[in-house]
Amino acid sequence: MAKEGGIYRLMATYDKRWVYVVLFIVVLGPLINPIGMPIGISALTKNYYAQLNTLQEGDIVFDTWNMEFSGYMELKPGVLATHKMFIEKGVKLCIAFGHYEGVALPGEIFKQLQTWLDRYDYREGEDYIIIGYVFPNEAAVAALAQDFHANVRVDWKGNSIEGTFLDDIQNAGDFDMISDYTTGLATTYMINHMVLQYGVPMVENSIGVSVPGHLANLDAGLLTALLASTRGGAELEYLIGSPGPGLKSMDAFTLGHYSLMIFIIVGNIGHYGWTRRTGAKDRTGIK
Amino acid sequence: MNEFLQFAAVVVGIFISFAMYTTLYGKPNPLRDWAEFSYLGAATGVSIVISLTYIYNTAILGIQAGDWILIFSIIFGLMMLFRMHPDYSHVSRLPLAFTVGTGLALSLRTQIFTSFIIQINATIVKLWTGVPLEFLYRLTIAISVITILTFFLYTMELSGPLLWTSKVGEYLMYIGFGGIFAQTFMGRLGLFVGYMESVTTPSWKVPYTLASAVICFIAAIIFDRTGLGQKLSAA
Amino acid sequence: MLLILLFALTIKFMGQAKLPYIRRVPALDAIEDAVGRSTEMGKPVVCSFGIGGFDYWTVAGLSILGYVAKICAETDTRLIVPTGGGSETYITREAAVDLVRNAYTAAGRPEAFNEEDMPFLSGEQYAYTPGYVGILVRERPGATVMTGSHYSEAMNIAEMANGVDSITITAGCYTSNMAALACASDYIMLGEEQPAAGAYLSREPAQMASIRVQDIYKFIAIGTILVGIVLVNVGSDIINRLLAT
Amino acid sequence: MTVLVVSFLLVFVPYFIPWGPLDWLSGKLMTIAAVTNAFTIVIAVYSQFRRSGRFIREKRKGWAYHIYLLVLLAIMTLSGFILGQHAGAYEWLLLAVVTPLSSVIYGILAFYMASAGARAFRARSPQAALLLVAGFIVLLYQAPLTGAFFPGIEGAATYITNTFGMSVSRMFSISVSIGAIVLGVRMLTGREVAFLGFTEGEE
Repeated sequence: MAKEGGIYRLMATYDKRWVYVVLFIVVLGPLINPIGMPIGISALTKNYYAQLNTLQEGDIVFDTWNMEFSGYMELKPGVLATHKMFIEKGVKLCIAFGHYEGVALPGEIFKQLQTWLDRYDYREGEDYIIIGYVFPNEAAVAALAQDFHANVRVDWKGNSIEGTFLDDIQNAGDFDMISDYTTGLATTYMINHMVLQYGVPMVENSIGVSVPGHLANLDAGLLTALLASTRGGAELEYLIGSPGPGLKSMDAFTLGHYSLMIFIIVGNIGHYGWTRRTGAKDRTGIK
Repeated sequence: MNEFLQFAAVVVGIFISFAMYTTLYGKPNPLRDWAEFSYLGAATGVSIVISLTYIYNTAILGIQAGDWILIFSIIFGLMMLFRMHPDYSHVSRLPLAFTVGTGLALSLRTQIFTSFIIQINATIVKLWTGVPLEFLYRLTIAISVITILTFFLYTMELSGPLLWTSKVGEYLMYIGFGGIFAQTFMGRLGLFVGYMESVTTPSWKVPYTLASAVICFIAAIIFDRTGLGQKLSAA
Repeated sequence: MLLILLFALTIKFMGQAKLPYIRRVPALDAIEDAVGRSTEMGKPVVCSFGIGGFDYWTVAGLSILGYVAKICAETDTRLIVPTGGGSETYITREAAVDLVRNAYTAAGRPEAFNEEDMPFLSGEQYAYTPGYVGILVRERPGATVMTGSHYSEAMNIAEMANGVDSITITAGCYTSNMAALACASDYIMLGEEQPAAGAYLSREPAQMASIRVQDIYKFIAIGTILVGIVLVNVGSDIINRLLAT
Repeated sequence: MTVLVVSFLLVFVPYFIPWGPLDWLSGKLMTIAAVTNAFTIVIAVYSQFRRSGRFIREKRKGWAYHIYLLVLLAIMTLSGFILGQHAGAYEWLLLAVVTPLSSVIYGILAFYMASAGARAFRARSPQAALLLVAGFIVLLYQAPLTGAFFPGIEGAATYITNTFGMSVSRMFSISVSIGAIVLGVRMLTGREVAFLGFTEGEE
């Protein structure tokens, strides 16, 4: 580093691809051989746990998987932990997808839950029904909220849903709770057309990106509980005492955050050591 | 689906993923384009199947179930298709107007309540509830919302008190952004970690993952150095 | 009731659409410079207007696109407009194509317009994204103007554009996105700045009037909050009850 | 244009006047609209075909990719209809291509966020400094390990996110909804029709 400016210059103007390399390493490393660092439990998650505990056996929950497969990757811990609670409580689930990739989810999710399904003898058709991809757009959501059976006649495999526990459902108001797992697809529409119109309590399982928005909704009383991202999922796993993917990925989480912070510190040193002295310009919108 | 096919799907999935990650290298290379076009093709295929299935399940079955009015949905839909022919594209205006109209109605009839009124209503709260922390929170929110709103007034010169509040608003907004950025980062990191978690469990996947990662990384470098990437890439 | 009132008010305000004053958004100058820069370097300009239907942002984005197209047409700079990304975008696409074509015709160079440079990258958001990024990587534009309703793909685009050293001007359309984009891009139009900019550029009465109306509503909102808070704290929740109706 | 207004009213009004038949009608209209929208995919695909077709015919750079694209598309669609969505090439491609790649394209944002943050979080101005401090605290809190050692951090972090952060998003949702309302009225009063392709301007 004989160049003028030396180490400071490097700190200010390193090739950002180094960030990528480091991030890859700190994430893959701990996943391949975990370290097992301790974690803290946030108030949000405690509330979520409490809300789910209000459910009684036989309650019907509208279980909307508003996620692509990508979103599932982040929500996985929360999804699994939540469903473990549902199964344990013997809650009836009406499962809907908010994205066509949904058809890939049940296989994946219920494979993960197999032991629990067997333990509580939880069966498709009796305890849970998958009505498939029913939310292509807002109109569809609104229509379904208004008249369930006019819009859902068969489940995702084409079997009629007559004569199941879904007969009790006329409109969205007949659900005891909406449990949503969202990457932000149909969720807003559901809040508009189900929560606002029929006042169904709705618990949200949100990817980190949508968390700020949903915090506002929570505060405004549109949501009753919020589980934030993988972190929340891991905490829930901790609360229900069944460690899963969430807790496993927490190390990677910690390191990922720390590495970004280190980069920020380095950047600032570089900024004072080089950028500020030479008046060179960082390329960013924050002037 | 038999064992081998599933296994193949997993391995191909892992490899194509890392092929896509070579985007990060920032230079054109065929691996990446291959991934891109695979996704384009497959995803479009999926959406065709899904949409038509939806049409079948809702409309066709509906009509068979005696919902004659749904016949219109088919008619409108077909009229929509006239867009493709420049001379007849005007035919598509009716269904277009119809869908836009309904869509508008749907979003408006609740938009006002969710976002506008409820959010305002939630801001109007008793500041002093006896709990100091609560007070702090509520006060901050009230001040922030108001000042930030003033920062986004456009049809008047910001001057006098407005100038002052908008400045404050701007600063508060940046604090907010700081927090939000961090949350967003957590989210994105969560996605990435989650995916990496899924390609490293069960542990038999690990070697394939590492192998693909290394291969794609080296390939990207080679393609860049030799200039082959430029030559072989799409467009 | 309240709703009807809102509507009546809006229409009334819209009626008296005398061109109001609109603050010039700083990012606009940035756009000119950026396009100018890429003209000098002989590089293309990439400008997109989002993946939404005809929502609030898209309309603004289209106005900005029109402006960029105008400059490009005059300065003979190649303009690339990636379109698609959503199930509704094929309509917006039509509008955009007309818009750009008109811009070139207005500049007296209709022959320079090339629809090939407005590729339709499928109606799938995550197929659109790599397509867009692909364009950036291959064409290495000198300026990237990303407006309209872009969602989670926005960061890919902004950061990659920065990576290929093109001046990046973006407009966020939801909060978490904006926070990130503010960091990633060279210049950003924060939320409301975008429609304001759109109106400023298009000089179209309807748009400018609506910016005006929105400001009036913001004032109403601020007023309501202030009054409400005061009242609540002297122990009357009249406003809340009023709003709750 | 008239159609637009009528269909708007038919769906809009029942929301406030709960009256059986009207409700039923609006419900049906919604379903119809939903289905009609589903048809638009055909157009999207059509223009995709046109574009690729041109590439292939004119043997442009990278035309081979487009052939590959169309073949894949064909396989996907046919298998999806003939064998159904839970079997054959459709399911395989879904598992092998679509789902992994959508995860990648989404998750890759982590990298972009990181590099952008590393670049932007530098105390070069009051605004940037505030951004830096706030962001840093929240990041610190979000690293699960920190929470276990200094639980105190949660207070500071939640204060930032739940007050400033929330006000910002609240402010935006307020102003956006205002915008949406105004735009809606604008469309209804026919000021945006040009965009909807009513360019000849009859109606």
